[in-house]
Amino acid sequence: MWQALYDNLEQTVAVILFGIGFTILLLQRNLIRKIIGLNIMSTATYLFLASMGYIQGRKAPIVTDGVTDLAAYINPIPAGLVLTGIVVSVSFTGIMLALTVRLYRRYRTLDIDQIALLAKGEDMA
Amino acid sequence: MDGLLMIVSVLLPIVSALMLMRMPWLNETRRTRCTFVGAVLVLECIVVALVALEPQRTVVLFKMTEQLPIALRSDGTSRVFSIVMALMWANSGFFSFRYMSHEQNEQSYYAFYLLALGSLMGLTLSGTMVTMYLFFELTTFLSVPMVLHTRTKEAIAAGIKYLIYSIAGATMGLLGIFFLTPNLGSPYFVEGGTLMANALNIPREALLAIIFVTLVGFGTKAGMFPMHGWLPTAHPVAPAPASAVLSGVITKAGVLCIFRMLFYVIGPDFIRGTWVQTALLSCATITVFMGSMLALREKTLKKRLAYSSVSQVSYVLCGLYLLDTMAFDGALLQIVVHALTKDALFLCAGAIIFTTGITQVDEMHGLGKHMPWTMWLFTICSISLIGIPPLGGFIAKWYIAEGALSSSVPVALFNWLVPTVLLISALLTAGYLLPPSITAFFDLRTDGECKIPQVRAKPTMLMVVPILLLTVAIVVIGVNPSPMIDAFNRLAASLF
Amino acid sequence: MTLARNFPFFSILVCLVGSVVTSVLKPRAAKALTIIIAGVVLVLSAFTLRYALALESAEPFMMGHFPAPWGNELRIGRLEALMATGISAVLFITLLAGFYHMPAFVSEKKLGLYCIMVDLAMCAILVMLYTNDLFTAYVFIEIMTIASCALVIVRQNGHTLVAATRYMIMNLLASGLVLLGISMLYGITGHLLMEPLGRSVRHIVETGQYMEPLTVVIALITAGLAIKSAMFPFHAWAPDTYAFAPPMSSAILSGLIGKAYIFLLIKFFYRVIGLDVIVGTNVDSVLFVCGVSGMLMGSVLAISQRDIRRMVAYSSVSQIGYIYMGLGMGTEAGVAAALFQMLAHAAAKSLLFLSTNELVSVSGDRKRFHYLHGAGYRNPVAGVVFTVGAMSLVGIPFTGGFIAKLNLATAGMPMGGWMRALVLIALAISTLLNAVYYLHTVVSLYRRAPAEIDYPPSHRVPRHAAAALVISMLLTVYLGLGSGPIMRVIEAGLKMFA
Amino acid sequence: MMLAVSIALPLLAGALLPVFRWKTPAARNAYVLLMTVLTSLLLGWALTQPANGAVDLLRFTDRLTLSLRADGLGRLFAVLVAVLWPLTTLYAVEYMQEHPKQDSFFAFFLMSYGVTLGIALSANLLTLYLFYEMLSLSTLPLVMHGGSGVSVHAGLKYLYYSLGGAAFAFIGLVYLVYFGGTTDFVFGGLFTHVGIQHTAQLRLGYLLCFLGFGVKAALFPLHGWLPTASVAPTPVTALLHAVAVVKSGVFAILRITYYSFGAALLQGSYAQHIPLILTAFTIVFGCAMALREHHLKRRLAYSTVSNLSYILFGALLLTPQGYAAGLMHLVFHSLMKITLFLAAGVYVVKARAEDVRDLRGLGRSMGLTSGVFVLGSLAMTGIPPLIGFISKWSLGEAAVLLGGTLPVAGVVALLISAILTGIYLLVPSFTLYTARRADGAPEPAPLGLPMRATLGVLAAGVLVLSFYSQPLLDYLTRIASGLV
Repeated sequence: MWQALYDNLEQTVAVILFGIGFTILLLQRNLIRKIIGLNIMSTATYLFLASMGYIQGRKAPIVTDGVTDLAAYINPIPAGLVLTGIVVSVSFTGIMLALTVRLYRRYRTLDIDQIALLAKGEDMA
Repeated sequence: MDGLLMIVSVLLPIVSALMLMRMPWLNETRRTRCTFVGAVLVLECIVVALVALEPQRTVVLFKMTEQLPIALRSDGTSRVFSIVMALMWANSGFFSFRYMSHEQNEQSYYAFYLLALGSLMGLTLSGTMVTMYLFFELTTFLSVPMVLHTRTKEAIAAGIKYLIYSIAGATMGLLGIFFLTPNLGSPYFVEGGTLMANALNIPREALLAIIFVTLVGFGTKAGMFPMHGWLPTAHPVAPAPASAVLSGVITKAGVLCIFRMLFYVIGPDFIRGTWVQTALLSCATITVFMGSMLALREKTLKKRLAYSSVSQVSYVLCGLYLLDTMAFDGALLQIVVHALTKDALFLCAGAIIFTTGITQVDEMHGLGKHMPWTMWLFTICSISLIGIPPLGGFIAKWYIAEGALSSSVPVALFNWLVPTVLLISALLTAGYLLPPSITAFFDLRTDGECKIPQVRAKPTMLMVVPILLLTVAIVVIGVNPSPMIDAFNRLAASLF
Repeated sequence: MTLARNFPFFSILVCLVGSVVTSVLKPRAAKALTIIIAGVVLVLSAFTLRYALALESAEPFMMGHFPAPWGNELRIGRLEALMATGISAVLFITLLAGFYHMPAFVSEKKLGLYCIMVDLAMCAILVMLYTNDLFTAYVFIEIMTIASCALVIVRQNGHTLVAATRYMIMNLLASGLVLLGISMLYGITGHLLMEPLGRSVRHIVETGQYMEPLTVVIALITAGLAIKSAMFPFHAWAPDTYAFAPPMSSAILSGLIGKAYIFLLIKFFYRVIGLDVIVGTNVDSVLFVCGVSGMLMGSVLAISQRDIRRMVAYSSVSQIGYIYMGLGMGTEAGVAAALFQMLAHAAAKSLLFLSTNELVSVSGDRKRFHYLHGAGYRNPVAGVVFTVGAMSLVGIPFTGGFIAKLNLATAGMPMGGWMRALVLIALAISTLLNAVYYLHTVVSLYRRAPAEIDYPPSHRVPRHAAAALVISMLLTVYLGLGSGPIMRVIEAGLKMFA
Repeated sequence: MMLAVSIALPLLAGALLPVFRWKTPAARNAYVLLMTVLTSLLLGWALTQPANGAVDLLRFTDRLTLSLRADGLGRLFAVLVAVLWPLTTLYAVEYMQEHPKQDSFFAFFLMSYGVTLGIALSANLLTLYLFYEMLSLSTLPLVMHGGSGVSVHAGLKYLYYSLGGAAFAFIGLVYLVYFGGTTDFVFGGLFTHVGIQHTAQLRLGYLLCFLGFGVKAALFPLHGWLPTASVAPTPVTALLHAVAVVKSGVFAILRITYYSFGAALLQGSYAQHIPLILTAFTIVFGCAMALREHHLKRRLAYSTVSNLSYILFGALLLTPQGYAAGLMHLVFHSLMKITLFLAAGVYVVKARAEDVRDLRGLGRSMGLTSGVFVLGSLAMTGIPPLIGFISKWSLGEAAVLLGGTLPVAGVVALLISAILTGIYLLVPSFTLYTARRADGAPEPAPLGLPMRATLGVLAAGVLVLSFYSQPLLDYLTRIASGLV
């Protein structure tokens, strides 16, 4: 069991990280923390992907000193995916932060439930 | 065309009633109206007599559906009933010419009086169950207005009660008609019944039960227990002549329906000796007894007479349900006699009310001195009704009792029970019918002053003569019943 | 016409380019351009459909110059083309009818931004319909997420902010799941294109090795897409979002974007995993139960609403429930019925959101039913349109909704036992519930208006907007009358899928 | 094809009615009357053409089509409607004089005509179902025409009941599509061949269908909407809730019983017994409620509840006689009940007499109306030789011929209800004439020509049919034995 976990360490770590991120995202009520959780979650996925693509004893798929033999490099596709993923996550982190700032300006708090309450209050008014 | 007379006898009163309603010149004076009505009544009697003289025949008017013919039929039964009814009607009609001068809207009174006569004629002449049912309902609707005539609150209440009871009864009858029809040989009436007793499509017991319900239903009009509740309420509220025909004649409509069902559809043999006969007999006997008891307790004269009808009409039913030739004769005789007697009695009551406005029995002190004719006739009729020889009432009851003793009823008890009850009820009848005469003739008041009730109007011949005629008829029947008995025997022979 | 085989790609490209161009245009021009683009896309998709109907089998369309299994592909099949046509038609109508009252919700200078987002969303939808490649799908899921969030957030009030935040979080969570699923799938198969994926998945199933991870993958991706399309237990984010976003955005969100996700899910089931495997893993039964409970709960919640737009929002939860019930049957017929329901709902829902907005605005922006009395007289067009839309969702004959229900029911018949019973009874009850809240609303629209309320002078709807509303109404009715050919296309398309 | 036209004409005419800007009400009324009569004539002409097979208007799928056909039953219902509709429209013209929003009223009134014809002439269950739903919606505005809270509530109640019923009928429809392959109406049903498969499911399906359509037929547990709906203007109550709507429910049940699922499938199964019990109970229940009700129109509505079950009871005996008797009562009850309702409407609008007690003493001042009312009551009670008696007789006869516990119980129910009918209809009729008018009650306004004409024609119809109905009855028998 432990052996199995150890053998594919990255995946294990990735899954654990994902779990952590997930829980934070769900359970934390503070927006900033939620965002952090989100990032942890995506990072976990990237780690997972990268570990998929990695092949023992090969180099990153960047052509240096003219070696074009495929066998020299690791699988490039996951790397590409990770890159795309990172871009995406950056962008939505940005949006989330922007949202958070707006909300904070408006309600002077980061607690999502409280904000919801305040919003209802506005509606009544 | 043959049967034209029958149709005429039904339509004549109806048409003339419509004329009475629509044509103002008929109502310009009381005289013209009364002349018209009188003429119609006489004419009707003649037509009925002619119909009676015709040979027996059945005429199909039209068919609602193939299975539902509307037919008229004149035969022994119809003769007996139609003649009695027409005569009674004419009689009280003439009585009411004077009597009604006190009441409001005579026009509608006479109109409905004639309409009811028409429907009654239809009932007597009806040749199929459905026709009978039709005219039965019609009679109800057309006689209700007579009950409602005074338009007082109690009159309306009574009218509605009468209506509801009759509809209920009629529908109970309809139940039987429903279930009998598929088991009948022909939709028309046939002497001795047309029930195919050995090819029933429902269990025999079930059919018997249904028949019981049916006969009880038709018994409503005859005021038979348990459907008698309406009669004492409805009859007295009508004007005297109306109540006379109501309880003298229209009660016989119920009897007629039972008669037709019993002898022309089901056939006496089917129920002879079954529990149904027992049940019906006991109902009738109970009614006889109960009616007299209630009459005894009643202080208002007309109410008392109404209760007495309850009891008297059930004599007839008793006689019929015994399913015995002799009792049968008695029953028919009782039909005639009771019609005459009760008519006469009510007319007397009417005359008293008309003259003095007295309605209670114990206010009639010294009336004998004041209006001797009326009271004498009243007394004679009472005697007949009690059944003291040699008057008609006695003969009828005698035959019924005889029949009861000789008949083969399922429960032997009835051989004795019926006569006993008849006897008791006769005593009770004496108990409630003699006191008026006694108080009228022998002023029993201890204190000397003898107050003559004040007079509102003098009774004219037009009021006394009808009563006189009736009384004479009663006496004649009492003295010489044989021709009638023979006629009835012939009828019975064809039915049993 | 071989040119037509490029049209899907063109339509996507048009949207992308458009989104770039609009960013530098004046609001009015941007608005016009967006509408034009939508129109162009509609035309292109229509041609594509015509082209696809001629095809024997779906044909892949290579993007860039890497052949499978590396490069990423589009796929031109009847079903894709049909959905593309339907959705772009609805989108076009929505824009036409909805844009003119955007100023009420968006400040003038933000309108350009809004247009960009609409273009992006449009593009993302198209990609999701056409793509043949899971990762491309993922990327555009993210783009769609961001775009749609922007569509919500452009209206600047507290409610929208909160709603948007909720929406964002749920969606990101979902995309996280999807991404993880995809990468795990890649891990066990080493492919991202759908054909090779399908092959190797079939191989896995045959060998039986890696079955558990496969199950996990299915669960992850299904869950992700279910959350994004507001399937019942995960619907919490939807009502607020739909209720507080600008009406046009709500129309696009609930009418179209949700459908794109579901379509992707269907693709995933059919082309990647294979329906039999799905049935084997009982994921379908889960979806079925969720769908049925969604149908009922959605309606119940909708009944309890006092605000017309929230009511409409909740009703879409129940409508999505219908779709998932269809999917959950795990049969060809069921999926076909679900697809038709998608079309019917897309048409009806967008028109409901828009007409609702009209009715509310003639009632002084008060959404309580009490104020809506007589709105049907104050704005006749919107009144009639709303009525028809409502009828369609209730499932009154001669509208798309009825046919959808009929298809679902007939699809439910073959699966005997409790499932059949459940389908039929759920349909019956939810029909009744829908009737309760929708027709009640319709009735109150035509009730005599209370005297004491003063209504704003009813602004007249621009002719083109009115026309668009009427057209979309006719579309709904057409779905009810001419459903025969459409169903045939759907069935043929499903055949092509596998 | 003419059938389709005769359905489409009133629909279009109604839809277009608000479009024209009417100068005077008279013009509008003329238009409405013209269209109605035109439709009836068109229909009559279409029906005289030899009945060739079904006309497909629309194909949803290869086995689900929207198609029309005029077979015996369809003709019967269509003609019934086509005769009564113009009459009632004529009546409505006078009745509605005072009301607001007449345009919309007449628009929907016309459209309902088309929809009802659609129901009558539909060639398969799907088509029937479609028009059935349409009917619920097109009549809804008529029920709510009053616009008050009460009438809106009534309308919603009516709507929910109908749609709920339709939803369950829908299930039955699906069963039929799935097991029967088609929904076309074939006399004797689709499952006549021996050794029917899936009898259990089919019976269940039938039962669901029956209960579903039973809502409009106001069966006992589902009758609640009918009395409430009598807040509608009288022409609506008379025509729709005595003829069109409720009879459509009955008609639908006849269709599924004899033309879709088929008697062979149901004979002697629970799918026959449960409905029989329900109807028998409803017969008595309706009358009892009517007895308790003092609001005249509601009383009549309850009497409708009971009478509809007469028809169903007859039909559910699943014998030709029973079916024929049911049809007979279908026709006759429509005639009698519409007569009664219209008379009641006259009382409402001319003498402000909503309540049975208000009728007292109106007999003299409103001679014609009261005469018609009494005639109707007598017929309804089943006094021979009026039509009510004929149909009740045939019902009873059919039941007795069949024998067995339930039919006999049904006969008893019939008779009890006859008694009750007598009481709740004849007692008012008598108080019409006997009792005195309450002091201070308004003097009734005179009737206009339209109302007099309508009442007169209806009364004449009742009388004529009472004495000469043999051809009709023969036709019904031929329908019942599948000859036409």
